[in-house]
Amino acid sequence: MPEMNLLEAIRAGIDEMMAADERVYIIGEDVGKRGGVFRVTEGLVDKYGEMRVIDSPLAESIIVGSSIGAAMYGMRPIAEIQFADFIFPAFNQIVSEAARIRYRSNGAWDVPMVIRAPFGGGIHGALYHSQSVEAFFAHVPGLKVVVPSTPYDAKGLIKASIEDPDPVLFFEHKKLYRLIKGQVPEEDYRVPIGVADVKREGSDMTVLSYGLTLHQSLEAAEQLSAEGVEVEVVDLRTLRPLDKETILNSVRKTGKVLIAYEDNRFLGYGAELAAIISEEVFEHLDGPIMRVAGADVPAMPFSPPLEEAFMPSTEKIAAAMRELAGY
Amino acid sequence: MPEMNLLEAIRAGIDEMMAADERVYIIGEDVGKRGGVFRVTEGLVDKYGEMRVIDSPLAESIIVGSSIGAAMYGMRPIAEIQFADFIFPAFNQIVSEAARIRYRSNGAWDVPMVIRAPFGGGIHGALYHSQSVEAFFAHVPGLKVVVPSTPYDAKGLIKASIEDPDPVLFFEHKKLYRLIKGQVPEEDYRVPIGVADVKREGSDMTVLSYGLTLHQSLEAAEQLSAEGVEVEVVDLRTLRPLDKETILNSVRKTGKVLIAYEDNRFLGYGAELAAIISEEVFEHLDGPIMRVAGADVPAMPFSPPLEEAFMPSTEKIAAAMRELAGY
Amino acid sequence: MQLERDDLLKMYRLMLLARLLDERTWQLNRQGKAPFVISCQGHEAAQVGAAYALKPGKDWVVPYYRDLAVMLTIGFTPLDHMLGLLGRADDPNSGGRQMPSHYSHRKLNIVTHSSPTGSQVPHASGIGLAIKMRGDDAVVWTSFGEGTSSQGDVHEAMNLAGVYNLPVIFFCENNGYAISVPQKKQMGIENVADRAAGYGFPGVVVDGTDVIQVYEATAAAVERARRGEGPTLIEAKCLRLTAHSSDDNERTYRSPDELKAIRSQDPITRFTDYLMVEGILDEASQKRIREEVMAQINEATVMAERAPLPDPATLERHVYAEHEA
Amino acid sequence: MQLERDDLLKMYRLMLLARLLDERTWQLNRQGKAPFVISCQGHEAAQVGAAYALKPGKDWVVPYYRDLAVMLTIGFTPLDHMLGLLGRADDPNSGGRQMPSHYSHRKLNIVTHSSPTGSQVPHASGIGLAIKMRGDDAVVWTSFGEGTSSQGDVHEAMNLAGVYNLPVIFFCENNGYAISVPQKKQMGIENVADRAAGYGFPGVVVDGTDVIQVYEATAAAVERARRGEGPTLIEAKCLRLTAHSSDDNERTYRSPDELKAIRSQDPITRFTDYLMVEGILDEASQKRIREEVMAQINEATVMAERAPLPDPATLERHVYAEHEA
Ligand SMILES: Cc1ncc(C[n+]2csc(CCOP(=O)(O)OP(=O)(O)O)c2C)c(N)n1
Ligand SMILES: Cc1ncc(C[n+]2csc(CCOP(=O)(O)OP(=O)(O)O)c2C)c(N)n1
Ligand SMILES: [Mg+2]
Ligand SMILES: [Mg+2]
Repeated sequence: MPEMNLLEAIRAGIDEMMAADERVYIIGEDVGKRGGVFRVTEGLVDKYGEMRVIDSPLAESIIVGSSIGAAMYGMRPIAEIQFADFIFPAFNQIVSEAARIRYRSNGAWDVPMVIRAPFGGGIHGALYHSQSVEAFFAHVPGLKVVVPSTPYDAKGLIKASIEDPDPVLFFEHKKLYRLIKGQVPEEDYRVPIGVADVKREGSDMTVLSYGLTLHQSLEAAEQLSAEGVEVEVVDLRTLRPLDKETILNSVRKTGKVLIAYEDNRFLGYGAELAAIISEEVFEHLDGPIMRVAGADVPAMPFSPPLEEAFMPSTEKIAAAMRELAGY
Repeated sequence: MPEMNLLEAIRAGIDEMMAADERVYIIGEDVGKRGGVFRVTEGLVDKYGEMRVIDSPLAESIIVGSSIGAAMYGMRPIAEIQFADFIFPAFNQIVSEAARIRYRSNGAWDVPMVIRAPFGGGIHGALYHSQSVEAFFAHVPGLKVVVPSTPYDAKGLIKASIEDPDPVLFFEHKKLYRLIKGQVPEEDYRVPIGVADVKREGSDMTVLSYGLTLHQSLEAAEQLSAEGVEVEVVDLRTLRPLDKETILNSVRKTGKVLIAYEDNRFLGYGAELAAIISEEVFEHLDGPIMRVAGADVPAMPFSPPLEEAFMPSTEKIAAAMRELAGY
Repeated sequence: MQLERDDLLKMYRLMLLARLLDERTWQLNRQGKAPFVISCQGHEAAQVGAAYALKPGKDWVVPYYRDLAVMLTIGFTPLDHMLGLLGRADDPNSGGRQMPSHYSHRKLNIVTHSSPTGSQVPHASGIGLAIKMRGDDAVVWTSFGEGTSSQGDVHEAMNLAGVYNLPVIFFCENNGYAISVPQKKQMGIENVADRAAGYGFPGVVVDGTDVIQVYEATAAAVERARRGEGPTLIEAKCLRLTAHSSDDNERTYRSPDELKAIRSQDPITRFTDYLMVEGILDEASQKRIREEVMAQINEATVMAERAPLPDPATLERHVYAEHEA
Repeated sequence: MQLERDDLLKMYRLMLLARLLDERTWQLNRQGKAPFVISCQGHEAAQVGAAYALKPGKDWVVPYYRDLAVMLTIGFTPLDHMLGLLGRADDPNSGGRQMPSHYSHRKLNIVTHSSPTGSQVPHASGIGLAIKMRGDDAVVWTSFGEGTSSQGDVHEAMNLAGVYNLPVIFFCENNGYAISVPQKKQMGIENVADRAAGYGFPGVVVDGTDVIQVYEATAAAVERARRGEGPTLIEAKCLRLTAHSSDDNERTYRSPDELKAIRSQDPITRFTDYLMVEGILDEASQKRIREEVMAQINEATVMAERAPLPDPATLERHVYAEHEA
């Protein structure tokens, strides 16, 4: 079984789907010869040609809007937004159009497309190359939102996303692209959308996370284990539709919850997790639902001391775990 | 003290600010001769002329984007988005620009502007003339989000918003425009941004709401009172920055919380309220934090039976109150 | 294709059907039966002329809310329209979910559209791209008002079509107003069609009250697109003979003189006169067609009023694909 | 204003300063001191020519990330630039918050801009609107790349300026690439300037390697705007002499031949040759200016490297106005 990093796993998944299905194509800025600014689509234009790996004009609304049209025609577009921060010009197309076409046509039309975008910080990307944008989209019925955090999951989830009959937002933490390596089978497989994964079992508390903070949580859990506290770490993998059962079962077992995410705290994704838990398994809770999240400032600054102050980290998460363990 | 409806109160507030400050102007679709499709700006073009009540081109991004530029130049724009549903083409200008200009310039530049938009349903407006969009913006540091629910508050808040040195999203529930009447003083006054208001006192549970569901909650509270349950109803009035103290104090007193909002439940504004409460006053809670909210479908349909099925109502809220009272 | 006598009569019938059906919707609105009406009155010649140049079920149509006459020309029935107007369960557009006149018909390749103006235009370019990728013979036609041409999406869509020479016909129905905002507050130019030069394809202005002229311009654009030569922007100068919608009061911004003047340019009167002069129509045939059309409309009204409303239990259906693997 | 000998020498010095300062930033990048560099190399003539036609501190400037030479012409110092490059607390753009080359200087009327391309252009139209409302004498100048001209915001901004004849100069720096995407995949036309006709104002193409030509075109546009006659779109054909940024590898999409060919059109060489031929510059003065400029750059580098980084305790400042009533 070959070892791959996150980025290579995503590329392999896309490549296999393009080879298998002529309807699949890629559109985005610099996805062709340049292979994408992070190189996720490297080499694909040579294999599939310029009409299946399309260097789009610099305009996100048409990247998404044209993909919606093509998907309604029967194609399976993979739209790349160069950085998640640049998805906002396409917000209307995603939220008013892609998300609602099935619903508003009473099921007559569908939009089977994937929108891929690298998100997240810690790479000196400053306010506009570091953001987490998943909360905006996870709020929207009609969209699916996927965030893979390991190479195995990434390949299985990108293939499932491309096949999915509904629009999928596929967010890739850019700091994980080359950081995280893992075994990825050569055989064809899928990781289903809508299923969370317990990445580490534990009985003393539940940590819910995804993306970079998931890996920080796993590291922090090791520290806590050395201190005698066993932390269960759940990788959400899909933010919408949410796998409520896996989460609620874990909370029923541990009675304590910490939610870790990099986005701004206020109304970030973790807010909904806290709301569901405090509504549905209130009687199992042995302590407050805690959150470690990004600061409530517009976005993380460039200069290293400020960036560091913004970002969640293994240390910040471990500190919160210790506090929660005290209840 | 004259009686006014919500719409007239907003108009009066804008009118007084325009008379007092030459820098204040209005820009939006049909705001001139037509007086806005809901008539909020009726008569103002005759009073202040076409260069202070500007009928913009049909393009929301330039309505907001030009207002940002003018605000940086020293003006005080009031941008009207005809329906909140049409704010998404301006999403990038609001979230990437207006919200971040102060922060990214380290305080050198500011964007004192108001974006007004009618929101909410129950008026046969279907998917694109009924939405609640406040959660998208309440998530964004750098923005302020205001939702007035009575004529008195509306006038005081619109004046405070126009004077505010930061960008304010001002959402007006369109079903309340003519439904809700109240006394509005002629003297100059403000209702400060960031301060919630206990609209009804009670000791048995706290209801947190704003907009149409606030009025439904007040009605439901009357029903419950007849049944011997005293409900405290808090009108949030400002969603960002949130008046945490008023809310937490109420919860400390009652020990039970119901959150009512019309937006889609999942990651709607109520999620953050639940998260804050379950983190900060967990030990005061005597029961689950409950929510009554809009259905998790893309947006409310046109046909009356479907619209009604979507919308929260006095009955649905009263039913939830009864359930919560049972804990 | 050269228009034959029969074609002209068909076009006449379609224009009349659109007009009379549209008038019926206003009646139902005044009776409190239809909460919302938006009209094609004054655009019938432009719409029938354009749609008549398309192959129904083969070509793709990405319309906007004013396009009732386009729909009827492509194959929509008066009952289809009425079911949407009254929000009935069998409304083919949306099962009563969307506001009236938000068209969709999968089998006819009429693509579902929404309310935010201009957001449909990128879909048309995407369909054009897909047609080109697949090597299909279809073309895609999309429409929007002159006010909507101010939206960034319209620019982005035309730009993409220009880069790849996509088989798209952009059809701007210019009636001089976006609700109350007159064209001179919308743009610094006379003709939206002039923008096509900025995207590298032809722009044509036609008289939108002249059904034959619109047909010919559209037919030429369709042929051009089918030959693989790329898009065309057609601007049809239309009239808005009614208020913007049943929620509007146009007297706040249009003078009585103006309202009177536009009446004299009614495209239906114009075409009727032409057909009479050419001897294609006479008093008797005119009367007969009108009666047939009215009978259709009456029947559609009765059937739609009797049709059931959606079951509230269906509220949560079709958010995502059902019966997934 | 007629350009005097002194003006030409000033312009020369500014172009050289921009070039050498830019080269220094790449050195710092290679040394691992500057994580990100984006360049003005190849745009210096266009930028100095344009900015020289503005009145610093009176006119408004809404630039984009490639505009180092514009900044220096308006009054930015090399130290100002270096502080931003290294993310220092005293960076005048943002106090180290934004990426390098995201310019802002309130006192110089240089408006803060962001990374999403094109989102600054509506701000310029808004400033133009405010100037007109106030009856001020200023003009506003804004810039963007040819790739960015595909964005809807650019269309909406030019359209508004056309409706109200706003005093805005839209300056498109066309270097033929948007990162790796060549112009022919960006638009179906040769000249972005042709779009101006679609908004009702003039569009002009200039040779962006000819500083005098750019100055003259911009000066004419500025005068037109000050007279209240409205906007102009100027397209300067530039060269991108470097990779898009320090994160790019242009060899993946530009051939060695192309990279060689553009070197021969270097705007600095061109202007140097011109000044030598005209007798305005000689070997000695050239050497002296270069030494003075290098001294400035060296000093700026040293000072910036010594300057403190921001205090992490300031992370939460300036989200909202401080010390509110
Ligand atoms: C994005 C958006 N903004 C505003 C509206 C409200 N609105 C509906 S129709 C309309 C005017 C459209 O004018 P035009 O494009 O000229 O088309 P017409 O109705 O004249 O045919 C407006 C402003 C909308 N539907 N969508
Ligand atoms: C909205 C948005 N999308 C994508 C990017 C990434 N990006 C940064 S610069 C650039 C190319 C810009 O090209 P052009 O406008 O021609 O300017 P140039 O860099 O060539 O001067 C791209 C795609 C961005 N910054 N913003
Ligand atoms: Mg119109
Ligand atoms: Mg370029």
